[in-house]
This record gives sequence, C-alpha cells and structure tokens, in this order.
Amino acid sequence: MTNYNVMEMMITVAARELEDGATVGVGTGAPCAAAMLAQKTGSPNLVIMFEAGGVSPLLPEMPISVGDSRTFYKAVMASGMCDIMETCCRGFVDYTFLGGAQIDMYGNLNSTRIGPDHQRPKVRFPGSGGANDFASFCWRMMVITPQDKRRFVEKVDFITTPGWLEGGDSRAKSGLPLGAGPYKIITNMGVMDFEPETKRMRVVSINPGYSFKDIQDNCGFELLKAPKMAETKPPTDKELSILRNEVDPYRYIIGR
Amino acid sequence: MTNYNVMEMMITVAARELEDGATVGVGTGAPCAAAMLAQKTGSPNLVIMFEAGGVSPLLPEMPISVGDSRTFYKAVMASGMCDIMETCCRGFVDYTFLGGAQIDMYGNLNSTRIGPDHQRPKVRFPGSGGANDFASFCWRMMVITPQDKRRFVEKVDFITTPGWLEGGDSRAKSGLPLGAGPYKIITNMGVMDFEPETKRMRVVSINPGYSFKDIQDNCGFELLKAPKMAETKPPTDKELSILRNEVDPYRYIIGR
Amino acid sequence: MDVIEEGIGRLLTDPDPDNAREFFRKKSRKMVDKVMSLKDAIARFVHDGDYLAIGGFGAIRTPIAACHEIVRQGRKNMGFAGHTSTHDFEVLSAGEVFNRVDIAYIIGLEARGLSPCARRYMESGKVEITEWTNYSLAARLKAAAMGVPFVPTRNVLGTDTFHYSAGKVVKCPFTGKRLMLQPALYPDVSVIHVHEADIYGNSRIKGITISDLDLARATKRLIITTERLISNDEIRRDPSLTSIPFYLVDAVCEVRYGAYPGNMPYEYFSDEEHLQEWLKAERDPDAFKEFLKLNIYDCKDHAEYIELHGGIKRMNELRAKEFLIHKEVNND
Amino acid sequence: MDVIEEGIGRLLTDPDPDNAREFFRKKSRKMVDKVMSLKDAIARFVHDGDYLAIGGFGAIRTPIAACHEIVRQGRKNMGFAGHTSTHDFEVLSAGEVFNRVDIAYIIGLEARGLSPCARRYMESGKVEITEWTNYSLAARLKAAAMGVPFVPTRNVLGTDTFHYSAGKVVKCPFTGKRLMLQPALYPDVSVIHVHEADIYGNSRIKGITISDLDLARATKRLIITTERLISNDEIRRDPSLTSIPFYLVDAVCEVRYGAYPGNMPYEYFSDEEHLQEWLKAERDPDAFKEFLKLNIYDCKDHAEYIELHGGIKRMNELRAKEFLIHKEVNND
Repeated sequence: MTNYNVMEMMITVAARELEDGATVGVGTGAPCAAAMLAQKTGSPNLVIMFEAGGVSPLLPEMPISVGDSRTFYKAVMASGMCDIMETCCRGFVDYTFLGGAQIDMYGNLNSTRIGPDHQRPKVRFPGSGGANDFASFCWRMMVITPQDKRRFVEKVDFITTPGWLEGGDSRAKSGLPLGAGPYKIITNMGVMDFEPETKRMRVVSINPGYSFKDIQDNCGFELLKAPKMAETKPPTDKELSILRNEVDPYRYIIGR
Repeated sequence: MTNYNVMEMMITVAARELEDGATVGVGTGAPCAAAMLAQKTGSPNLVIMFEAGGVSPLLPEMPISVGDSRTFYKAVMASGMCDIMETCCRGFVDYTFLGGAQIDMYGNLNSTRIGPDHQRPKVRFPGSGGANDFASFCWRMMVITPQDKRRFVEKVDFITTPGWLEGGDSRAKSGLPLGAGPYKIITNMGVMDFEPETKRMRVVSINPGYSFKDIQDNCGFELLKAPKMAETKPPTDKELSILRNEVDPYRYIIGR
Repeated sequence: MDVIEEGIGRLLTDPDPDNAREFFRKKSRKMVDKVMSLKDAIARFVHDGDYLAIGGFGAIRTPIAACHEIVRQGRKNMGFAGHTSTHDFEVLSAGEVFNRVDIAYIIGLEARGLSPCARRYMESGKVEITEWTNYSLAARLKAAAMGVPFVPTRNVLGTDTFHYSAGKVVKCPFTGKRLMLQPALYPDVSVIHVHEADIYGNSRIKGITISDLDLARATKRLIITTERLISNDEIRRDPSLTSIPFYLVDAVCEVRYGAYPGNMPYEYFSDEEHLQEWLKAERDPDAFKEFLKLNIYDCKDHAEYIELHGGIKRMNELRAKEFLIHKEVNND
Repeated sequence: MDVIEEGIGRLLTDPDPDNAREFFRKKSRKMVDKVMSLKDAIARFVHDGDYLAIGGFGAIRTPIAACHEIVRQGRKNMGFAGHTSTHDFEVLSAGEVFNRVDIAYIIGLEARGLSPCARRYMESGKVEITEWTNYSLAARLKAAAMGVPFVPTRNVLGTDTFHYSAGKVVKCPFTGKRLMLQPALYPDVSVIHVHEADIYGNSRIKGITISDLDLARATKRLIITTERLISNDEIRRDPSLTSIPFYLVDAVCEVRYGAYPGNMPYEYFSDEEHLQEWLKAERDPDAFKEFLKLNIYDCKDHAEYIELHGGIKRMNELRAKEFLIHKEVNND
C-alpha cells in the first residue's frame, strides 16, 4: 500500500476485469486508462470503442473527449454514434464503465440533478450523455468511484442510468435487453458485485488496509457480503510500471 | 408522325413533365432517357436519383442497372438504398417513373404475378423492387407504357405498387404519405391523368393520329375525359436531335 | 400495441433482438487472421437450412464467386433474402439452393430480361414466398442492425404486397398515422464482396453501398470476399474509409474478379455477352444442365470460371469498359 | 398502438412526417451557388423562436463560429437539442439564446469540468427541459431522417430519464417486448461544420461523423460551415466521399478554423488553455460579461476572435498538436 495510490489501485482492479478478446465502451479518464492497461498486460485483443464513433484506435495519449481525434487515431474504423450504440444494442459489447454523482444498492446511477424540482433543480448535472445507452445495452456495466456516503445513497434523486432498477426481475420486466446489467463497482476500499436473486450490492473483495466495516461506514445503504470475500490483490510492479510509463506518463489520471 | 417513332414520342412527352429544379427517381430505359432529355432541354437543374445510391451523375451512357457504375459516374454522391428511399420518404423527390404488367383505373400497378395462387402463380414477375417504395414516397408517380387491353385492366391480379388504391380518399386513409400519388400515364396513344375527386384515370391529351376511341378500345376499363382534351405536341426537331444524338446515340431505348 | 392489419405471409426469420444478442454475445471479437479459401469459408459458415443474404445489387458488387461455390457444394433448403437479387438469384435458382424466399425483386435481370430458370423454379410451387419491397428489406436489415425488433415505414400500405408480407400495420401513438412495421431480418449467414479488406475483415467499399452496411451488421455470420487484401496499417491510415469492421466478419476470402460476370465499380464492368449466354442457355433445361456443368460444377474455383471466359484479356476489356477507355469496347 | 407508459416531458418539436414533407416539398433542389458570409447565413436562416441543433460533438468539429454569430446577433427564445453539447452549449448559454432544451448532455465539458455559466442558466428555472440520452437524440434525428414519426429503441426504459422524456413505451407486436419509442426530431435549423464543401453544399467529413449525417437529413434548414471550399469537379471525382448532398443545404460559409477553440480532426487540436479561460471567466458573472464583450460582442467575426488568441501562429501550434508533431507541444 506504500508504493501505489488509490487511483492506481482502482485502475488496475478494473483492468483485470477486461479479458482478452472482449469489447469495452469507455469514457475518458480512469476507464480509458484501465482499458489501455488491460491491452498492455493480459488482453492485447481488447477492443476499445468510443460512443462518438472511434473503434479500436492505437491511442497515442489520453483523450480529453470521447470524440476527440485521439479516439480514432490509427483506428480500424471512424464511425458514428448510432453505429456504436447500435453495435452495443445488438449485443456486441461486453463491458462499459460509467460514473455518477449518486449510486444506489441496485447500481442505479444519477448524473442528472440533486433536489426534487426537475425544472428548477438545486444542482443540475450534465444528464445521461451516453451513460443510459451503454448501461442499457452493454452486457456488464462497471463503475469506478470513490467510496463515499454522499455517493452511495439509499435512494438516488434521479435514476439517469439503469442499474438493476428495483432489484429482483424488475430490470428484465422493464424491457431493457435481457441479461445485461451492473456487474462490478470498484472503489478505493473494495469491489462490490450484485447478489444474483435480489440484485443487491454486496462486497466481494476488500482492498488491503480496509475492512468491511470501513466500506459499510462509507455507504448510505446496507451492503451484503458475498459468500467469500477476498482481499483485493494490489497492483503488481509490472502493472504499475506499465500504467505509469506507458498508459499515463503525464499522470493526468493517476495524479502526481 | 413520319419523322419520329412511338418510343421517341413517349420519352419526349415524359421529359416535358420534368421541370427545372425538380428531383426524379428513375429506373433504366425510357424513364432514364426522359430524364436525360429533360436535362439537355429545359431542365438543366433536374436532379436524377437512382435507388441503389447514385445521386446526380453525369451519365456517360444509358445504365443497364439502376445500380451500375454509370449511375454514380461523376455523381455528387454515391450513397445507399436507405438514404435514397428515405430522402423520397422525407418528401424531397418530386417525380418517379414506374411500369408494370398491369395497371388499373386508379393507377395501381402489378409487377408480381398473374393467376390467383400466390404460392404457385401462373406467371411470376420480379415483384416490387423499389417500385412500391417510389410510388409510396415520391410526390408524383408517372408511367410510360404501351396502350394495350391486357395491360390496362379492370382489376389487376395483384396490387404490387399503390396508385390511388380504390380511388376517392382511400389512399390518404391507408397511411401512405399525404398528397403523393399517380400523376400521368404516358402511352403511345395519349396521356392520362386522374380526376381529382374520384381519382379515376382520364384522358388529358391524345397523340397525333389517334382518337379517344382508339385509346378506349385499347383499355380494359372505362376512361374518363378531362374537361379539355388537347392534342399531344409531337417531338420538336431539337428534342429529336438531342434524344438521338446525345441521349441515346446507340438507340438502345428508342430502337433502330 | 394494437395491430390494425397484418400480412398473411410467414415470417421466415426470428426478429427477437434478445435471441440475436445471445448469438452475438458468443461471437468472437478477437482481431485474428480470418483469411481462408472461399471453398473453406462456404463449407464452414454456410449450412443447409440456413437463411442466406447476398450483398450488392444483383449484378453489381455481388459475390458471384460465392454463389457459384454455394451451388457447387450443393447447399439445399436455405432461406433467401431476394433484395434486388438478379444474377445471384439466377445462379442460386439454378442450384435449387433455397426453398423459401423473402421477395423484393427476383427472377429479373433489370433491363436484360427475365431468367427462365429462376422463373420456372419460382412457378414450380417448390418455394415458399413472402412479399416485400426493396426498401422494406433494406429497412428490415436496418432494424436488425439497430438491434430492435422492427422499424416503422410508410410504404407497402394498402397493397397486396402488404397482404402477402409478414408486416403489421399499427397506429402511431404520436401522430395517429397508420404505419407499416418492418420486422427485423437477421440472416444466419451473408456474403458481401468488397474492394479491399485486411486479414481481420476490416473492409472498404467504393461507390454506392446499397444495403450492405446494414446487412453486415444484421447478419449472424459474415463472409467477406475481396478484390484484394490490404494491410492493417493501410486500414488504420484512414479509418474513415472502413465501413465494415472486423468484429462483424467470420471469413475473409481474396477473390479477384469475385463479382464477375457482374459489374465491380472502379474495377470492371459487367460482361453483358456472358450474362446473355446464361439467359439463352436457360431456355432449354437440358442444355442448361450442360451449361451449369461446364460453368460451375466442373470448375474448381472462380479462377477457372474466369479462364473459361477469356481470362485476364477479357477482364482487361471489362476494365477498359468500366473506365470508359476505348470507346469501341463500350459499343457492344 | 397501446401506450403502456409515457414520459411527462413536453415534446418540443412536431414529429409529424407529413408536415415535414410539406416543408421539404417546397425546399429548392436547385444546385445553385449558396456561398455567403456566416453573418448573412445566420441572419437569413436562424430566427428567434426556432428550434436549433448543432453538429459535431461539443468541442469536436463543432461550428463554434456559428454559435458566436448566433449570440452576437442576439437570437432569443430558441429551442435547442443538447446532444453532447459542451462548448457550444456554454457559448449559447452565455447568450441566453434558448428557453427550452432537449437534454442528453449539457453543462459539462467532459474531462474539463462543468461550465458555471451554463449551470447557472439551467438552474435558474428560465429553461424548460425534456430529458433524453445521447442515443435517444441520435435515434430521434434518425427517425426524422427516415421520414417516420418515431423509431423504437431499447434504452431509457425503467428510468427517471424516461419519466421526464416525451417518449412512450409500447409492447412490440412481433415479440411482446417493451420498447421505447423515440419521436422524430426535425430541427428548424442546424449548423454543421465540415472539412470540405463545394459552393452548392456537397460536403465531406473526415473521421467520425457522430450524428451529423442524420442531422443533415432531419433538419429543415441547414447551414454548412466549412474549413475550405473545393470545386464541384473535385466532389464529382470521388462521390463516395460526399456524405451531405447539396439539396439538404441552404447556405455554405467558408470559415477557416470554424471549430476553434474546439478540435477539428485532421486540422487542429482543441485549445485547452483557452477553453480553461472560458471556465475560469464564468465563475464571476461580471467578469464574464467583460470576457464575452471581448471575445464575442466586440469581434466582427471569427477571424477576429482567432487573432485575439494567437492567430496563425497559435493555429499552427494546434495543428502540430493534432498531428502529434513536436512532442513538447502536446505536453501542456
């Protein structure tokens, strides 16, 4: 725990979820770093897709926008938004990473507003962007986020992006594509997944230096425990070296 | 009537319908010749579109197919079928020319089959192709066809392509785009349009050398007469010269 | 969703996007070498009973080599998307490859006339048919490419084409207008002929794309035949030119003149004399058997067929015709 | 069509395809010279109260010059399509140009942070809002481009985004599945920035097209701003490269660096320092007024704005950054 920081830990944990030959729809920042790290470690055939149209670029550096030139630099295809989103909808995209101001126990995300009045919100956020679309279509949605009571809330002010909705089979009943949904929530303290029946969030892995209690204390709802909770493996020297020297040499994401 | 043939007459009559600045969806053969003649006479800004994707080519010769290389030779765009058909559906295309084995008094066309058994037809034809689509979407549908009792029938064996359906407001009620429909039927003997209320076919213009009776005798249903029936103006020397020397120098369409 | 009217035609494929998703979920996304012979590709990916779709526009950028190979390998009982299907339909009819067809345009070869062989087969009662239009089939592929069970359109309404289709009419909840719903068409397997592809299947098409971009996305398995292989570096040099990405593709076959005797835009024009030979030979069913033996069954591959019809010399003539070089060549 | 559920948001535009057809019927299809100054184009085609859409992706190939001109000319009470709208939204918010917005993504500038000005405006209660997602707005433009009143999609279902949208949920008559219907969005006027266009409006885009091909087809009036005019001969030399045909276009404006301070792929990278100046200036509303006076109201045109921020020298630096030439330039 001395030789890596929280962001490096989260990116590494996320990268390990991306097996070789998978497809992933990513945004800027940590998700993009995780995908790049995965490509340079165990998953050279990981296919990165950007919602604005870039497919499998040879990223020369971190993009600032999911549509900037870097997202289709030496790409195999520079396409458009409908093509990418519909590729997701057809079931071609395995993973996506999303975020939000709030998340609930079913993995529903809020990136729209705080406060009850929709036309005059207390705080207005950007809205869905492509988040609702990716979460609806991609098989496995993941979140990289700090563990924080104000983020992990009992009830989000606005469901911008679907998790397991009200749990159980409510997502399947909604009409969203079958079999897709939230998969892993990766925080600075641990990793959560969802109990298969109730679809409630549960801790599967705890980061070195933290306890289940730490995670629960920083969460606004009751967390379940997976039958077997592991200790999260910290980044290896090799992972750290690639992340620091090749993925994010200017430390835009992993910080200084 | 000595210095032009029937095909030259029909093509010239068709060409005159295409005003400058109009858009027309055409097939191979006479319609394409008519559009080319229009461009070289009064309508240099006529925009020709082919269903497979060619837009406004500088046609070097008659296409053999509505998708062959000629249909997008020095075109302004080489697009696709959905783009062209949806451009028609949005209301951008003014005219189209169609044909068929049978036509009825409402301009409905059959290019599917003869005989009552659909799964085992007496004669099977190609089917709609893009005809139903063009007739549904383009504002004014025209037909160039020989005047013949077996073609102009009381009831077509199969409505492949919509005319005014059962007449009156039946087309509007069907859900087809409002305001579009059959406009002119151009034959070797004359020109027909449709009575505005009943949508029944009526003779508006009779070719030199023919009478209303000739047309009626070669038609399997009762034709109406327009309030004023004109004599069709035969091709001028200029029109004939352009048609023969520039549009169809090898006389593929106009014959030898 | 209240259905006001529905066609009596049978829906020949499953429009359920979740079933398609389950298939696509398992399809490999690895960018690996997919180059193989056309023979192997057809053997591996085109099965008896499959629903087949063919790219291009009948005799334009159509994978005729693949159609020959399907006939040569004796595929039977297939479903088929007759989407402006002209010379491809003629070839596949000759092999009696399919027993059910979604029809938009079949039998005809546009200005060239009708195929006697295809017509006999379609009038035989051996083939189950459902009617559509060119745009309907294009829209059905688009719905599949979008991953939804249908898209609405405004054609077909009010006609017998609708009555014999498997479409449905509903009232639009926004406008009250009647709309035709075109059910998604996910073919089991498709073949598309392109100008250039890399070994992974990233493909470029020049000129009109017809319905091939949607077809590539709608189909469960996809064989690409290409005039020439190019490097992945060249693909990456200009990603704007790629219109079919590798993850859609199962096999890449380099087949020079793969659209012959059809027209390959920017490569070679159609061989109109040879297309007429087909139409003529079909008039007599016995003579046509001999014709098929010579042109398909006794040919090892497309290269042999090309040799039979003048080889490189003839291909160069068709190339000159395509580029309007030597006006006399155009004058046949 | 039985509606199971519907959003409570107001539909800000008319999805009726027959009304759109009547408009398009009257739109000129003549291939005539449409070149004019951006000032004239905005004056003629962008009116108070119109519903506006902007091409590109917020700060990528976005017609920022046109956004400035709209603010400079003081347009008000417009509707707006907030489809990954970032720097364009920031500029238009600064002018308080719109009073109703279809929201997919607004206020934010992706990794750069949130716009204080846009946020204040959106929290003021002055703007009526309806919620969507990026793909929803893309699909709504696609429906309009298809000339139909809606397309079905499988996103948005089950969320508050749906509840505050103007979409409807129906049951699919083919599969029984619940679907979201995205109503067609026909903007009154749109501006798209392209790499090359001829004087008639035939346009080429390099790199990702985002939603612009559908937007160009959906919008009633279309202003093209282009990095450079090219000849019609060059357009006709390779018609495969044209993605927006002339008949969609009302005005063609040559505006070099028209996407600045955004990124124009294959031309210049975004000016991240200047974009940060915007965000910083917005924190203090009074200081921001001065900033706007300097950067928009007192600038005659986009060329003056460019001069204010380093002119050709700065543009060359951004060009080097775009092409990854001189690594030190990238290191800021």
